[in-house]
Amino acid sequence: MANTEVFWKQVISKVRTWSRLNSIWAVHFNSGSCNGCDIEILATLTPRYDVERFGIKLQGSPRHADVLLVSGPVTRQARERLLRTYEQMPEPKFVISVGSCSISGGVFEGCYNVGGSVDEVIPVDVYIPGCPPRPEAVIDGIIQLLTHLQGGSRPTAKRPQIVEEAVA
Amino acid sequence: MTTLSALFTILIFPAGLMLILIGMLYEWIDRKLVARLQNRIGPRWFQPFADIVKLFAKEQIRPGIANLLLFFGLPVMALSGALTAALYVPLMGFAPAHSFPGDLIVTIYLLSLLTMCIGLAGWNTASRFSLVGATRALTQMFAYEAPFLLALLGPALAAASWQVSEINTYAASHWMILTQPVGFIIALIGLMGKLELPPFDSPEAETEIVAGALTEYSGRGLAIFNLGKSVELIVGLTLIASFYLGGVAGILPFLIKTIVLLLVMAVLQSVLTRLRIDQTVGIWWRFGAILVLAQILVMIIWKGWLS
Amino acid sequence: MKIGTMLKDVLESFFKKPATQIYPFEKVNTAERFRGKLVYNPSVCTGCNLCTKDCPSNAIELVTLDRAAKRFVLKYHMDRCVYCGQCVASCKFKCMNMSNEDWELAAIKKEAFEVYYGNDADVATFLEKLTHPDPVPGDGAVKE
Amino acid sequence: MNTEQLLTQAEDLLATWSKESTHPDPMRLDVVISADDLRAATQDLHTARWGYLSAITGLDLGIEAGQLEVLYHFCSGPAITTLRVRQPRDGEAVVPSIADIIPPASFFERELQEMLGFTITGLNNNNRLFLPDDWPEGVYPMRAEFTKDQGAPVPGRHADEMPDEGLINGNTFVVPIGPQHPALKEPGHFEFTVDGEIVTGARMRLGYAHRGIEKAAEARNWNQNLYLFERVCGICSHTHAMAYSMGVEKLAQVEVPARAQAIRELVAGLERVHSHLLWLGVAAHEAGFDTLFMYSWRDRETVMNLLEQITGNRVNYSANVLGGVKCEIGPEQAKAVKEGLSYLEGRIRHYLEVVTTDVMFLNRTRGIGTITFDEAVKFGLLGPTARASGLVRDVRVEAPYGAYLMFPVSAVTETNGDLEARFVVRLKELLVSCATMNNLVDNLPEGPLSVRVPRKIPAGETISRMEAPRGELLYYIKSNGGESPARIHVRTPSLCNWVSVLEKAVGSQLADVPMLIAGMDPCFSCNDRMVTVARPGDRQTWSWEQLRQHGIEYYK
Repeated sequence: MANTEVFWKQVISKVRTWSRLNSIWAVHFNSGSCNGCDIEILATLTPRYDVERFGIKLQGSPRHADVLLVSGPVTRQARERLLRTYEQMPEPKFVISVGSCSISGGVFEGCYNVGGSVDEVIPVDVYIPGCPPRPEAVIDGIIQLLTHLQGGSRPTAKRPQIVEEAVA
Repeated sequence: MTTLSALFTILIFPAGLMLILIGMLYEWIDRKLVARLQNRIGPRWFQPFADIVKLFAKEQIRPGIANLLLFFGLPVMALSGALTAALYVPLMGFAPAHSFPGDLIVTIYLLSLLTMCIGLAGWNTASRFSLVGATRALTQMFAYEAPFLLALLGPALAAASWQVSEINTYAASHWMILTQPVGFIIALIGLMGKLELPPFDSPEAETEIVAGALTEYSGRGLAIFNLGKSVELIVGLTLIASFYLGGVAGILPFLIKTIVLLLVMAVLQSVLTRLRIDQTVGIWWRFGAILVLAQILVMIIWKGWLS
Repeated sequence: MKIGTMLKDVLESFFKKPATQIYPFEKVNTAERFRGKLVYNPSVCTGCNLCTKDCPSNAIELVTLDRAAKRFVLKYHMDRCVYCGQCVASCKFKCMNMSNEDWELAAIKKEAFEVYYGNDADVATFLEKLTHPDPVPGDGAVKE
Repeated sequence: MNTEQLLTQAEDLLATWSKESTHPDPMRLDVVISADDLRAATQDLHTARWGYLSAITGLDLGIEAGQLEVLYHFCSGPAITTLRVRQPRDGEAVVPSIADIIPPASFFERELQEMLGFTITGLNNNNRLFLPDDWPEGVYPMRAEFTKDQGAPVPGRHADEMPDEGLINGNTFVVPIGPQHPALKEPGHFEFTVDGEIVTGARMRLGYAHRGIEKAAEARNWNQNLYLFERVCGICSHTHAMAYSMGVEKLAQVEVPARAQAIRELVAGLERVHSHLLWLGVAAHEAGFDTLFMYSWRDRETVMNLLEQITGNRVNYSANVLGGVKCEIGPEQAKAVKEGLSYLEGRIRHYLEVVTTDVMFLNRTRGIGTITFDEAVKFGLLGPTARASGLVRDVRVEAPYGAYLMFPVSAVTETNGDLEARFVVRLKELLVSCATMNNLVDNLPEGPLSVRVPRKIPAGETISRMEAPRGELLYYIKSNGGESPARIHVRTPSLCNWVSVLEKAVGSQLADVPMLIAGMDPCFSCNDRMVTVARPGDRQTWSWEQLRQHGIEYYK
């Protein structure tokens, strides 16, 4: 009896991973970027690159999204809003940090209103360097996330504290 | 109709599970056609299926101030409304699972039950976007509901019966799209309004009010609402195909006619800009209602003299 | 005043092949001048450090182990680099270049962005020096 | 009226107040006046209709000089008159506000107040302009002695406090279009008080993209700054780099070869095509016409390929080097440019026809957000948004720079000033620049690509004005003769166009608001410096007319 139950568990988890790999809904947050990366992210929807063939759709609300595409060095005003957007997304959620200045502050390293990189604020799964990365490089980043997920979904590093504590 | 075969038709073959799968397939055809018209490749055939399964596997966040019963009950009510509407409609060319005189009115009421549920869900989750989305969904419903019903009454008058299956058999011999072209156009555009496809998608205008009434839904609730929408797409298409395009005799004519209708709707979707809510209501009441009333008048006069 | 002015475009593209390049399955040939990942050739370098001074996001650090024997190690931070090509323009000896094939640089972990250029012996000694610095200071200008 | 006559006319106008007036270069007139005569001098220039206030720059002349200085730049055609006011550094640096004479000055003055610690008397809105709300009082970033840790956040306060007016008060409630919203591809926070579908009040907070670039520029050498200023905004990056490098070349008295200037104009033209096609797609997407978004961005890929072939990158091209250009235009690049432009010209004519005849699209654009000619002058609008209302503001025509003398461009204007006119102006402008680029590629002047510029730029200050795709861009560059600049002030075009959006949003439909925002082609990161935050002190109930009047007054 036991192994049929285990069998069913495997089937369900396989179907679940399959559906997560083939239907990715992304939401885009610009935390102070120069909008170079944002237009390349938007360009991936257009006919020449068309990410809808992978099942990737850009959604408006973080509620409907699985992947958060963050671009830009987190400025101080955008920091709390980035945390709040990340908190609004339902589990399982992943973060892709697009562009050199979201990984390490890039050219704006050391500016007084810039907090530096995104992974100081929220846990990041895939980093895409480039200023801005080509639309194909953004697609390559998403594919890296998919292959990374192929081996079962990574345990999401739960954010212990909620927004108010983190900000205070 | 033994209860077993009735249960089978309701739960499995033409109405229940099969309808949901075909509904998802039709939603894929719609997205693929719109993508192809926009010169892109578009999603793969199992895309809506993957979306729904993924949404079921996601966490459902419940807003604090939303009333629990309504929050979980409304999606189920919406889907069941759409599914029961499918019982009276000749799906896949088979005879409808159940039909009685006057079931046309019940079908149309059940179809608009879904929009009411979306409106209520938007009000219940009380986020500012869903409030605006809910008011827009309900305002738009008042706009297209009457002309859509009247457009379907045209063929009912011609077939002198309010039973869908009878109108279907009557339509097999006379192609009513030729005799009542205005009614056909109003019915098709009314269906686009009901499904909130562009140019009537201001209740869920992504760039104004994020996702309209469903902004706060995620996971299962969103999946069930999307299922309800795709089932409604199928039911609406079958209704118009069986009334205006010469009845739906078997599977093949059903498929051809509904997919041709879907193609026309996809072209309309990709060629027209979204209308503001006041413009939609204006167009429906100024042009929609008057044209369809004229059509009905013509029908009455024609029926009065001839028979 | 016409309705559906995009109808011709839409119907045309319905019958012709979509304008999508199926990226991962079909190789994309980027322009010959495209600035991808930095490539460094230590044999021509003289260690003048003009490139590290001019880099707007200090993404390159040059370590000279032995100036005469041209033993240099270049530490290249791919995540800080903004791919502007100023180092290529500033270098008088043409030892810097930006490849136009290598631009798929996404990575799961940030450590993948620390790249060391130089012949492997130098890189090995440099890394080994990094891990446990020698007690005796002043052996070669290890500039961190 | 050529430049000399303009300058002498300005000099006579200001004769009574000017303590000392000099001509640093043939195009500019500097007039030193005292703070109390400032209002009278501005009033005279304004009544005589001498040009428009282009920018207000604040300078910290250093701790030993003990002086702060404010420069009011008035531009009329190629001539620039600068009123200079000096104030003590440690004591009270008080300058009267001129916002009631020239409305857009209120934003520049609040930038002064926040960045250098001036107290502007008579300014009605003293809220934070770009700095976060938890910025400590009394710390001014552009002062010489400022370091990054002085600006540490004050505990217990949030970075962007937008007082929440509550979900519903009466039958109006607030719809936030926040930093994360599908209509905005960049962070900005708008709050529209909505009564049903009609917008009754509008508030806006930007500054989310404020990175503090001007302060960082003082810590980098001249070469590094070129790439820092290129990333102020991703879409008009070449114009920023061109304005910066032309300013530095003017300071270093270096003659840039004609071929380099022509290539700069070519890349600027290609950038204008890419920026306007991008805007056409985004504006159509906000109107709900996704097909036009998909098609215009598909055609934009042709121009992106050209830019990639010529400069080596699709966005942030880094084509400029101090003293010239890095990228050579060979015969095959020229052929590719001509082919690409001929294809694009056909497509742009088709889009022009779509935008002016498609009934459904005209429902969303004709007669919406109409700005009359004198409203445009009152708001101090710039670029295509101004030209759509008939106000000719185009630096390439008024004050031609670089290669625009050899390959001139004609200004395109419309008159009715509504959203449709803004679409038409931008698309017609593209046709004009396509024609100019074709002519430019045919007879590209011969010569070297760049000239050596010394690493230390000689002391001095200069103003370089460029026409970015969104309007006039002004760079004020001051050097003390060192390896890095003393002060660089950037005034970007979108900063002046914001008032018109708020002004027109009040009274329009909620569904039209994203279109109004898109109508001026906002570049948030360009003007990472603009916020108007309302602090509603008292709670009275106002009639509709009062509220509208307050809205106009408040956001002047």
